Amino acid sequence: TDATASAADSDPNPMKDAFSKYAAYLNELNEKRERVVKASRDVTMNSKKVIFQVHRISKHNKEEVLEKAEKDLAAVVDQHISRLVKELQGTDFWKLRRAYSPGVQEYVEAATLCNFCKTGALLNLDQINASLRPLSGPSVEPLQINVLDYLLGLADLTGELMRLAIGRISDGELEFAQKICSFVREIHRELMLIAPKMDDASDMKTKMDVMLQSVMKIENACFSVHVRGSEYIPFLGSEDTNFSLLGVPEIE
Amino acid sequence: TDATASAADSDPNPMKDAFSKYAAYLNELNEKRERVVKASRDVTMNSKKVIFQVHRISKHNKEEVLEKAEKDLAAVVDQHISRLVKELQGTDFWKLRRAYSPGVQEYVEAATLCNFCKTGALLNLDQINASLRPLSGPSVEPLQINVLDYLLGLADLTGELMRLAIGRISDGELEFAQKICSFVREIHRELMLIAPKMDDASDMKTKMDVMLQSVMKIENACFSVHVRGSEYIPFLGSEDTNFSLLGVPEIE
Amino acid sequence: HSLEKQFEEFRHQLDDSGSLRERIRTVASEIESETRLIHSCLLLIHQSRPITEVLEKAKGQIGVLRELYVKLAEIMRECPGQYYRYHGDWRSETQTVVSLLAFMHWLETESLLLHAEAEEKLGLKPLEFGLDIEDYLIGICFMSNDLPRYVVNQVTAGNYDCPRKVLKFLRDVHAAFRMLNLRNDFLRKKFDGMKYDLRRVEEVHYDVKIRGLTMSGNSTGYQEGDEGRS
Amino acid sequence: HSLEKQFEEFRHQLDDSGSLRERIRTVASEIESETRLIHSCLLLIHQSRPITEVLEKAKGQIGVLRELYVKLAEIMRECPGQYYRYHGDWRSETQTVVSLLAFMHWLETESLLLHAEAEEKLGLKPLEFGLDIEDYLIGICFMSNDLPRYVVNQVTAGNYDCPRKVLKFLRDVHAAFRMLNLRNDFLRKKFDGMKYDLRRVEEVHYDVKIRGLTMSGNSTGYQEGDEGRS
Amino acid sequence: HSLEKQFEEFRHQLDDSGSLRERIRTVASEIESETRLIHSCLLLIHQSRPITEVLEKAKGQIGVLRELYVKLAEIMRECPGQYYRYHGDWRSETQTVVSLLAFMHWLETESLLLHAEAEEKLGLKPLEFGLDIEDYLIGICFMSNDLPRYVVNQVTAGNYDCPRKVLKFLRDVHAAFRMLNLRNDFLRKKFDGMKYDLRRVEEVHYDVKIRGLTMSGNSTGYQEGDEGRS
Amino acid sequence: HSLEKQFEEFRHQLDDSGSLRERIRTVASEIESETRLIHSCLLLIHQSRPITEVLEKAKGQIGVLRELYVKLAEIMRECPGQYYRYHGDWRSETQTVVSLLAFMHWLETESLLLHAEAEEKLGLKPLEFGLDIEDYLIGICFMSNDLPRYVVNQVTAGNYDCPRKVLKFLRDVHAAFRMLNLRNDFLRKKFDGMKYDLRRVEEVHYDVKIRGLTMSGNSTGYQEGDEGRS
Amino acid sequence: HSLEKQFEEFRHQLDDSGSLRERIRTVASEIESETRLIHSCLLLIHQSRPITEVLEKAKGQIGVLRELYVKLAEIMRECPGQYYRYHGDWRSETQTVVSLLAFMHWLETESLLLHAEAEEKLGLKPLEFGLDIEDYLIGICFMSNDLPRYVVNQVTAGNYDCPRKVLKFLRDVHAAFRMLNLRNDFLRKKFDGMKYDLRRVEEVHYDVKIRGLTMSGNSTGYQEGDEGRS
Amino acid sequence: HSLEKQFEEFRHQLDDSGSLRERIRTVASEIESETRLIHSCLLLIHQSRPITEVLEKAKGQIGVLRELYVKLAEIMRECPGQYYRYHGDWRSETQTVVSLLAFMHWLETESLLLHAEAEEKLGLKPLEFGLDIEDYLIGICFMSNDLPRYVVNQVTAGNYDCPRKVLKFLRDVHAAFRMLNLRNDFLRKKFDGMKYDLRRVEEVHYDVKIRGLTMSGNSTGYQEGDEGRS
Ligand SMILES: [Mn+2]
Ligand SMILES: [Mn+2]
Repeated sequence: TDATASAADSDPNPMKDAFSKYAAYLNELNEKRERVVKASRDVTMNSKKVIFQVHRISKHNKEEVLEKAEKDLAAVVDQHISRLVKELQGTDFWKLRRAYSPGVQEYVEAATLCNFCKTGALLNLDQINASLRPLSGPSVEPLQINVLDYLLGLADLTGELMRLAIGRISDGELEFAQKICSFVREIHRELMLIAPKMDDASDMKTKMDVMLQSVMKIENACFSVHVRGSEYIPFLGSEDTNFSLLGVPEIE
Repeated sequence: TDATASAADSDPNPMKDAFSKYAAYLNELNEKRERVVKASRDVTMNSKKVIFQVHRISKHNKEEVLEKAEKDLAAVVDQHISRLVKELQGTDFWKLRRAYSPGVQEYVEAATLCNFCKTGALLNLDQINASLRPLSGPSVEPLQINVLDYLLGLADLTGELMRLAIGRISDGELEFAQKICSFVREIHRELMLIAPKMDDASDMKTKMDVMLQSVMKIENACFSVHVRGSEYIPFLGSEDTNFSLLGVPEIE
Repeated sequence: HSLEKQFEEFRHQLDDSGSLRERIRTVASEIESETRLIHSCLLLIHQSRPITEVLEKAKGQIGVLRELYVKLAEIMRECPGQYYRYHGDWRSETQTVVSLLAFMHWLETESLLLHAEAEEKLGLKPLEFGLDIEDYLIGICFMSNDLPRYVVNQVTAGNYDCPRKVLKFLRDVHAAFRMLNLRNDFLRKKFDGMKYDLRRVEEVHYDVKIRGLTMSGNSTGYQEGDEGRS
Repeated sequence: HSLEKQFEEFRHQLDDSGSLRERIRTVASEIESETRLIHSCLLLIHQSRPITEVLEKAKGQIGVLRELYVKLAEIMRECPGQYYRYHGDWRSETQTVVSLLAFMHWLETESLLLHAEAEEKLGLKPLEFGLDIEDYLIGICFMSNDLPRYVVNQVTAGNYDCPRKVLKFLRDVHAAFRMLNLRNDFLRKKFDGMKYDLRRVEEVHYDVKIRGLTMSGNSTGYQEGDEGRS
Repeated sequence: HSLEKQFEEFRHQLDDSGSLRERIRTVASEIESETRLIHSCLLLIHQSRPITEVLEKAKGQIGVLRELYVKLAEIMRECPGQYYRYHGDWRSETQTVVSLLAFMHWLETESLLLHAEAEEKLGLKPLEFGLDIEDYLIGICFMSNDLPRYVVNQVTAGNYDCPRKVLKFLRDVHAAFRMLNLRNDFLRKKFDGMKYDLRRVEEVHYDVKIRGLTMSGNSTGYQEGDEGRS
Repeated sequence: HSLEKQFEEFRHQLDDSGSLRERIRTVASEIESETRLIHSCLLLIHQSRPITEVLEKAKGQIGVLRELYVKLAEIMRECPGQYYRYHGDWRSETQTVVSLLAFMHWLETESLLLHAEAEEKLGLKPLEFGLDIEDYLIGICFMSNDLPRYVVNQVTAGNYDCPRKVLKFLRDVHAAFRMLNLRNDFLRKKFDGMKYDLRRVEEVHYDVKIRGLTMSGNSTGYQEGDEGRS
Repeated sequence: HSLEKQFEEFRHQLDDSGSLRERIRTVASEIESETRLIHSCLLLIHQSRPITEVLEKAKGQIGVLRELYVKLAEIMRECPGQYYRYHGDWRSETQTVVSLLAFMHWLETESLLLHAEAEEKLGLKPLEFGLDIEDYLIGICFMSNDLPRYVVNQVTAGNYDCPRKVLKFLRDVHAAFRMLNLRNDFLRKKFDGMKYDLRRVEEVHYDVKIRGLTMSGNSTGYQEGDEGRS
Repeated sequence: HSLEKQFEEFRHQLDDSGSLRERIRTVASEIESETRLIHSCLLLIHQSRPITEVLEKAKGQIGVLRELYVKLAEIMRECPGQYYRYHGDWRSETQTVVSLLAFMHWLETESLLLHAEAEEKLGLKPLEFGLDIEDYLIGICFMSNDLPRYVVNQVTAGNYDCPRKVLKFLRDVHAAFRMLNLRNDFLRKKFDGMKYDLRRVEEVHYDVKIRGLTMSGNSTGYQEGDEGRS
């Protein structure tokens, strides 16, 4: 560092040299942060599209809808998450977390939503991270989504699942709705134990409140279907009895 | 619209057709908004750099510092504002204003700051808009910064001028500081009359409060220099009397 | 002095746009009270007045609305390209207008009022002064919010076929909305609400069906309004 | 059940990171109270105690600080790559540490403590556990905030040469900072404050100069602290 | 000194209006706790206690309220023309009072308590110390908010004719309110809320109707309104 | 020097109360995480797990809580008369504890957990270290907030008699609270919220009742309203 | 129908008071923009324009203000006894008006504008439509807020006697305010802020005094503290 | 019924503690207004009135304060062990009281009012109803906040020796505070603020010193402390 400056000028100023270094560091950092923010916004926008795609599901088009959703999700990874991977190395994962966290959370939301619809199970963090590993290479560290972003994404997932459940009930898929209900309850119960341990617990706390609202919305919908379906109707007896759409367990 | 859909399918559904159009419209709009936001962020970041460049001014390097600042400012226009111009057409200027307004305001701040340092005068909105006209072309409408963004940028400018004034006093450029003081007072006075007429007056109201603080900071600095400089010192009389650095008007 | 001159000019411009906004707001508030009137007419449908009578009265007032929108369009012609600058001043009113028009349209035709049809009804011309698509969509959501109440009251009044029709309609509309990719904004929130309307209508439909209630048999009173249809 | 297993695992991880954070906070708060002690020593400089004496006492305590940072680095070695996850828990303490070290360094050498020198004094190793550059810079700003007070009290005590030296130093530092492009963040705000420190020092310098006050003549008392310098 | 004289006078005036306000607040808080008592009585209606019994007990306490309003009117007589200066200190209490009186009145007469009747019940005299119209209207809205709960509990208790009556009443009140041109204020907001009450009562009415529930069997009291059915 | 001596003494006292508070907070946070575990157990009730099973598991953990409160009481014994000085450090945790205990008690006995019973369950002794009455009352309000959800899920699981029982219970509790004269504070706000729980349970009860749903097995009463149909 | 008749009447009354309020607000907003113009004139005082010139221009515009207040008074004459009903619609504007008038009065006479004088300047008549005392007092506080800036700029312009005069004035005003028993309201908050103005003016006075700065021309007194130098 | 009995009892307890609090607040607000009076007296010191005169007047009013504290202590005797339950109701008033007493004490004796002395002046007995240490310390910080203003005004009035004395005093107090380990609470924040007072007094001291201002000439009173100079 000394060598460069002290050549011509009679003023070999170590402070000036040091500050040129600091300036370069700050410039690079800020520019990288900007690039990460932009990639994150793209991840967000396109993950949201995947989520909307999943909501287009109905009793009869399940396979094709999910197939498209998964393809789109893969595209998000290839086109946008890959940009994050390129930028983030070493300590950047935590240093720039605020810059990319919204995008990653939305991606977690989309990926777990797809997976639940397909398999009925929760897509694990390990599985997500494994799926991102191909983006890395010899000189590129793999992007490892951290527990916190995963959990925050999961918290939002319950909102989407609530929407899905209401829709499924309308479509007569009561069992599916019931399954969502149990699944969301389970997530809520698990997160309740974890929430106060998060790095930024206050964030999660508000999400927990919203989540409880979502759980109760599903429960109320299930209640309503059940109560209506349980009604004793003495003079029932017409042509079409496919009231499975309301999940009546064949009038007790 | 009808023709396309009714061909093959037995279900010529005008609603579905119409909603495909709405979907396409919304997709395009959201994507354009994203691109505009990104361009705006770049404009912001690079305009801020120009502002910092201007703050590197000192008594002796004025020309070169301003020259570089102007070059950088031109680069902001060429590289980033040009992207805005490409995106924004017709009603977009107002529809997407929230997406690009921060960038444009910061650019106004940078451009007017440069200009004031160079000419001591306020760069007009017309002048700025004229300077952006080359970016447009036969198929591209010119970007016309609107009065509101210009005025909001100007409001922020006074903060930068305050910093400049404090720096100039330290550097002994008292007249320059005095000039800034008058200039900022004038802007404050003019904006005070205009502020309540702005489209979103509440935004401007908080900026006005900050602006008054800036004016008073400059005034207090000038007061301090003046009072100190006016002090009667009977036994003064040493070698170097270059106390012009404190703007003493040769002891009254 | 150029600085003063510029601000002088700004003051004129802002005064102009201020008074423009004032005029817009006046029209918007006229639209709003006209809308209240129409809404007030339409509310009678919940009290089992014959549909044709209700519709006729309500449709009679659309002319006034149309004129107000023409007036708005004229004002906006003074500031070309600034539609979206002042948009906020008539958005929510227009959303309500769309919801009412769409409801009336459904009552008449049992189909969804399309965006272009809504523009036409209001005398709007897309290129000059059109109906913002998001406003249209929000208006449709608002309409959906009123359907459960309509269905409940119709069934109470003995119109047992109503739930089936409304259900079909609402399912189609909901399906159409699902084609859209929305941001986390007001429209999305409203669209989320539509799911609940759909469910409520289904429930009523179920209530009616499970009891084998049909128009033919035991219903008597409230049939007057049905002649105009089919 | 894999869902439960995963959450079970998360709970462990979060518990681990929670207890890690607990340990970090303990060290950080020890750093904080150690810093208060050093600060307390250095405050005596404002009461005209001889610089060498003050410095000696303060420097004696740096060892403790150094050990605490070693401890912190050891903790962080358990979670490589997560420096910035826990950074917030020691940032503000470290900024104060830098400001004190830089002030002591100035007293000794009349030059700015550089980033690498600060790391060295604290026994930090850039690759493992370094000193964040923004923390360093903020620390320097904090130091600048203390200089006006120092100058005022030194002059009061008859040390009339002090303003000149501090002024030169602060001007250099300020010029160096101007090379940076900052965001609208905490650092920028602190840097803005430095301008006022500079001005205040200039004013004192002016006060002294205009009165022709020099060390030679009428000052008597407080010279003891100057021998250590030369 | 004129400045001092002026402030001396101000002190007296401010002290006076301060102690006046103190007295007003004392009465207002007595009104508030009396209101709580009445409310507490009325709540028993939800637990299917006979209306007459509930009403009798509640009405017994109106006398106290009346006395408190007379007291308030007396205080205000000391500062003619300043009714609206202190209005804020008893508004919300009075709104609750109106809501309770109107609910009791409905229970007794199945009609709306009119403004003049409310004044009379409270012993207010329009010209001296009247009941502000907006307070009256807000009180009516508050009463409306309690009706859905009342209807639900009555039906649960087997009083199947209740929804029809309440619905008719609420529709009339709602229609009357729609005649007003309300500003965008608290009253408007409360009125906008009334439509949810209406909707809920309609739903309960629907529930009863679709199930063909009638009073026939073991219910006794509530039959008067049933002739109209068949 | 008396000034120094005084501050020396202050230092000791502040250090003592600081470390006391530290210990209290540690215990309070242990209480908090223990409470979360119990709450997590109890949540299984919504998934239709048998009550006895759920209760058993939850009750197994009360022992831990009890020990923690004993620990707290021991700490407080060191500073007699200062219960309310540190009260804020365990209040909100204790309120949650009460809400869980009261819910469990209701599940077991269908009656309200009394203040003395709560103290007993936690091993508290009124004279030394009791349960603050307001904390107890707030805890009861918290419990009330959980009941609507419980009732909804029980009905879904086919337990049609649940709403009636809960409603009776909640009405009793609500009536009891109304006897208190509450200040405008947190407790009052929580109590005011209780009426929404009551209303919701009433609505669930209504939904069950209007459909004539009964427990297939042991249910008996309830049929009164059904004769009128057919 | 008595219910309808009542609401018909209400509609008239609400419409009347609505349009009255509309008119009041129009005048209030005219007062506001007139006030801005005057304020803008007065700001020139900080740029060292001669006081007489500035004052003359500003005073020229008071006539307009006066007319607006006459207009307001006329409107209020239509609804006797309701001054305080609409008071909120012109309060804050009037407070600013008072602050400007009081500042101008101080510039002219170096004394406080009294309440009666303010009323006179605005053409208000105490019995019909007076100036509310609290508004007057708040206006005086606002004026006080502007004095530090004025003093600073006057000294910069070489007017060294200004701080002494302003300080005396502000002390008198502050002492007068202290005679009042203020409630914990907006006025109290504003008055509490006045002490910062006082402190700042004291500091400016101190800065001038300690340097022995005097008016070259007509200044006389002030030297007492200076003999000690030499 | 045990539930009712329990709540009956609660009502008594809550009513009791409510009325107790009411009484405490009444006394606290009397303390507050008495404090305003004393403060008002003391403010004259800034206007250069002779210290003895100011002090005499202020001290005359301490008796009233003392009586109020005796009253408070009597009330608290009714609820032993609950000092800290109601502490919040008189804290901030007491802190102000301490600040005034300490300021007066400094004026008289140029030494710090000790905690025990403060208790004595207020007639408090440590074991029954003492002065909370933190309140005492916060009061001292408040006193410190007033010293810069005092010093500025004294110098303006020609009392050039004042800064030196105050500086010495404030440095001692500041040093004493630094011995304490403060938590991150209100007291810490107030103490952190004390350094600004210290800095300001140092600056005034500097201003006086650099100009060589001394008491020599027409000043009379304040000479005692000057021998040390030369
Ligand atoms: Mn989402
Ligand atoms: Mn800026």
